[in-house]
Amino acid sequence: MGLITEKLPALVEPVPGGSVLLSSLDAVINWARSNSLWPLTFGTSCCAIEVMMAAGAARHDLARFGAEVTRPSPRQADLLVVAGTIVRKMAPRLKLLYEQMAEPRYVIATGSCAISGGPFIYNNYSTVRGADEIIPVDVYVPGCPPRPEAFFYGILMLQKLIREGESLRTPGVRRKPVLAALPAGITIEQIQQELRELLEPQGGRR
Amino acid sequence: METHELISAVQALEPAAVPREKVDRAAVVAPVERFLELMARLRDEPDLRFDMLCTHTAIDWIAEARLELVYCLYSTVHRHYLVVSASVPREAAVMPSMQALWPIAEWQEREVYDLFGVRYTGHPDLRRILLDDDWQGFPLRKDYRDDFMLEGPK
Amino acid sequence: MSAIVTTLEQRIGRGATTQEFFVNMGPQHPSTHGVLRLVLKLEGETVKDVIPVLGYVHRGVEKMGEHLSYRQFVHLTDRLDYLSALANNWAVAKAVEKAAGIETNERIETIRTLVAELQRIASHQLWWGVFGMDLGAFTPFLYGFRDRERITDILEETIGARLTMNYIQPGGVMFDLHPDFQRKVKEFIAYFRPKLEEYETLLSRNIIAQERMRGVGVLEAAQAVALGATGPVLRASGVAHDLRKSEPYGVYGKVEFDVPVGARGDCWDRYWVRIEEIRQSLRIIEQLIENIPEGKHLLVKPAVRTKVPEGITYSQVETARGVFGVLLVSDGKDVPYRIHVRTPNFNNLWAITRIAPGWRVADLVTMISSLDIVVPDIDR
Amino acid sequence: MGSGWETTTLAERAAEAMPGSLLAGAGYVLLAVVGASLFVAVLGMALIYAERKVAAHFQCRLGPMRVGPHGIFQTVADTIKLLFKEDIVPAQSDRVLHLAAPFFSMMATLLALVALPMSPIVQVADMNIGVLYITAVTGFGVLGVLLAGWSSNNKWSLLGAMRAGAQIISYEVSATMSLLVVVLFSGSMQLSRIVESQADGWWIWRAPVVGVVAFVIFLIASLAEISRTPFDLPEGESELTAGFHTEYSGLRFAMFFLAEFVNMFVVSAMATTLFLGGWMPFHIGGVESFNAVMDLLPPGAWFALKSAAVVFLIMWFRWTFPRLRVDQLMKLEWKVLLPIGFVNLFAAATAVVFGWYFFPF
Repeated sequence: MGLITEKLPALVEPVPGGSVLLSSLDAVINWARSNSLWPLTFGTSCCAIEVMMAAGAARHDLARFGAEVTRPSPRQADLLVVAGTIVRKMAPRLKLLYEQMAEPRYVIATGSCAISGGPFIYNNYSTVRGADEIIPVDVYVPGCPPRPEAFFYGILMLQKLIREGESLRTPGVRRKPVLAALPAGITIEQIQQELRELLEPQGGRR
Repeated sequence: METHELISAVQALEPAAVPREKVDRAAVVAPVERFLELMARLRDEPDLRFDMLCTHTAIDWIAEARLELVYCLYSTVHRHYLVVSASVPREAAVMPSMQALWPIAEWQEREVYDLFGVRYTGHPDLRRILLDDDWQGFPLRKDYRDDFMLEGPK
Repeated sequence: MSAIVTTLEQRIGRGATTQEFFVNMGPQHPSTHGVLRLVLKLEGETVKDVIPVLGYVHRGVEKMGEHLSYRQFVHLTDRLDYLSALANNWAVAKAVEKAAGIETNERIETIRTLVAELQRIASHQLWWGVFGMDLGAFTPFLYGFRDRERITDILEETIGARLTMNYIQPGGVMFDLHPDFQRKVKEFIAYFRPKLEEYETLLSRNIIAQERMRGVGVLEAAQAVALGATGPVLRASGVAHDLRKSEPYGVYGKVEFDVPVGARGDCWDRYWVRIEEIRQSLRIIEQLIENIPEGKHLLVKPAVRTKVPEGITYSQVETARGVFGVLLVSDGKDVPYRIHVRTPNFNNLWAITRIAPGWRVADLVTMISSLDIVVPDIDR
Repeated sequence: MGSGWETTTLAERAAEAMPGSLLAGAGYVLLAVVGASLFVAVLGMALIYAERKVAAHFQCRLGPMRVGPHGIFQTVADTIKLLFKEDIVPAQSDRVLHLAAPFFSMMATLLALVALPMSPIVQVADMNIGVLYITAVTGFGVLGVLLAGWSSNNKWSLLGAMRAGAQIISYEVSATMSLLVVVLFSGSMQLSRIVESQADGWWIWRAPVVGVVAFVIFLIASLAEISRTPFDLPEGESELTAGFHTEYSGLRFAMFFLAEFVNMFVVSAMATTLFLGGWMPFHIGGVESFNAVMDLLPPGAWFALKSAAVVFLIMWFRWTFPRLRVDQLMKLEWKVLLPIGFVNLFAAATAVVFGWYFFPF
């Protein structure tokens, strides 16, 4: 199917009405992708209990969003939920996992550790300060660990991102990452900038 | 057994052992030379029977340039504890392995080697356990520096 | 018999060779419960050797502890064994209280015991669900979580967190009990007792589950002790070592409960011991919930950075997985000179290297699950 | 019963209607292929949706709710997503086999569907060796699984594929053995004849006791053949990550997924056809008014209802039982099911010779 997604835009676009067709196709594909986010069975620490397990369990039921089909193989998963701390030993493996996933792939970083290193920033020789040091992240879900409801909000944000931000015309181009449960008016860039300023005076490497 | 009884029992086995002060339970400091023999006796002596090595770790007394190796023993038979410690120099930290006495020591010693750099003689498989194999330095030593590490706000 | 006649085995032996091969199980694998990596040496389906590779979530907690005050260190223990966060908190609190001579009162100890036991049940519920899932039955997972949510609700009302509690601190507990606590716990017990029977019907009495567990992965008592295994793993092997009984802390000395002990040390015994422990925990809670003594819930001002006199303190508690110990080395300041945590899973995990060889891959999964490991607790 | 129904099959009708020209023939074939693919796709999607909903309700959950009313378009979304997902072929894999393997699995399923008598008129090919044919083509599916496992160059895949091979070949024996019981009783291998022979009572109870035994054996053995819990060893998620299809993504993975679910339907349809009277309505001998009410439902609906009941049963198993171990699986087949199957077959032969039939209704 790669053929269709790659060649189609160039072929159809010049034809009269072609861009309408393309936009409709975009809408259908994005609808399908956003409603069928199959997560990879992957969790490193505490967040996995809340985000992968409790969220999928009876009370919260991730299945309502069609995202309960956790795939143990990265080849078949769409969504990599970085649930928990990433340490320096794990970092190459996380990258490998991400690379093993088939396009389109999405990443949600849940919890403080996966966003910035969380409680493990200072005096720590081992913890990577955020999953975005290693792989591109689409949605950040804050919390330590986030509640399942917060994770759902993150999933809904990701769905919104997919529906609005993707097109066959510009493959691979994504919307900017968002922080789920973000106070109004603050972007993730601002927060990252702030963090950078906090860390840099001490000669830290981000 | 009571604390003082335990200590005198250990001293009967190893006269050079001295009680370690300021520990909340029976504790002795033993010389490194005959450490393995002492530990073997502690495990097998019917009155003591320390059959479980609860935990093994090290303390980096950097001011005194020594590493204190702490062994916390427990007896499931008599239900008493004993903390045995020994000091090795920081720069040449070598210690006999307890792996033959308590199999779990194999991994606990690997951890202490990984984080403190203590070399255990007689250990079958001494390699890093928690960190990557190519890691430089021993992070739990007090003088460990790493340009990855950030110092916290005061 | 003439030399011309050969057996089939000899025939195959001449023509074909069997080859052992290595397989990586993890760091990302559905049944290693996190990022544990096991290198398996297999011959066909049979496991010849298991080499655990750790450290994929080693977060350097002990190093961080040297820079944090005692109160601050409590929150890091939540993140070790996050399924028994309260017991871990308690271990630190106990160590500091012992070392600094901080007194607590009856109410504090009762609250601690109650919440720790509630979380023990929650932890075993989660284990039960995941164990079912590892056996290939998905439904227990959902049932376990359904009931676990009730406990989480009760704890959340009082504590304000679902998982990482940071509740028990040196000199007390962070918040007083919620007014509804007693009522809700009683309701929960009434609700959960029949559900426990449901657990038994769904998994314990299932013939396939029994076949998968009985006789699989036998850990001898002597072996378990030598490996330093604790908790249900040790008790299933027939050693009745439970800190709650042998050196009572909290108010365990005042309540009646039994220590379930297994006979053979196989997966079934480990399973049964945990299910039985749920019953015992319910018993403990039932005895305590009626009369919670009056008093203050926190005897130390929250902002105080406790100074601990010079010396070494080792304190232990019994978590859902075994003995969690804190070795606290102080040089008289308000931060520890060195803090070492002895985690139950680190020792328990190594049992897998002793019990797995000779069994199949499927049994290996059962065994890992029956050890009930939590990886951040191993790696620290 | 029997005489009232028209016995012409769909294929015969089409053959009558089809003019001799080549073009029309090609058009007919194209139409049939598109129709069949659509049928399979819709069937598969419906089954996957049903599975997710059934699972959810067993587990005190709701299941898919957001995509369409009660999430009925959930599997549509999944399918479209999988269609447009990257198709990875690992660098170290055997490329040709890797690409081809899913088609083998899919083909086996499609071929089996051909022979199923879904109603007196809807049956694509009514061959006189129908039972044999279905046994043969369903066994063909294992080839796809083996190829997938082998070509992926992944040890987990290989383990899964080897498990699948051993399991499917073993259980084929028992499944066939239990089918033979029905063949003995009805005296035919033609599926439409077998259905018609059940006008007076379904074989599950009309064949004295042996019918029930054969049905149970068939159900167990077929579950193993299609790798459903408690026999889902080839893809045992907790053991082998994803088993033989670990390295598959996108469309090719979807084909395995679809084949698995349509296989479930094939097994249910076979159980229905052979043991539960196929499209025959439920009749009680002598109670004409009751029979008349039962006849109101068309035969196709009867077939669908009975198959759905068996499908539900299979799902029920899946969400209740743990998985067997590989040696227990073999023990169950060779030491339990096969001896019972043999004895049952002999008992059935005896019953046929002496004419012991049950007419309970």
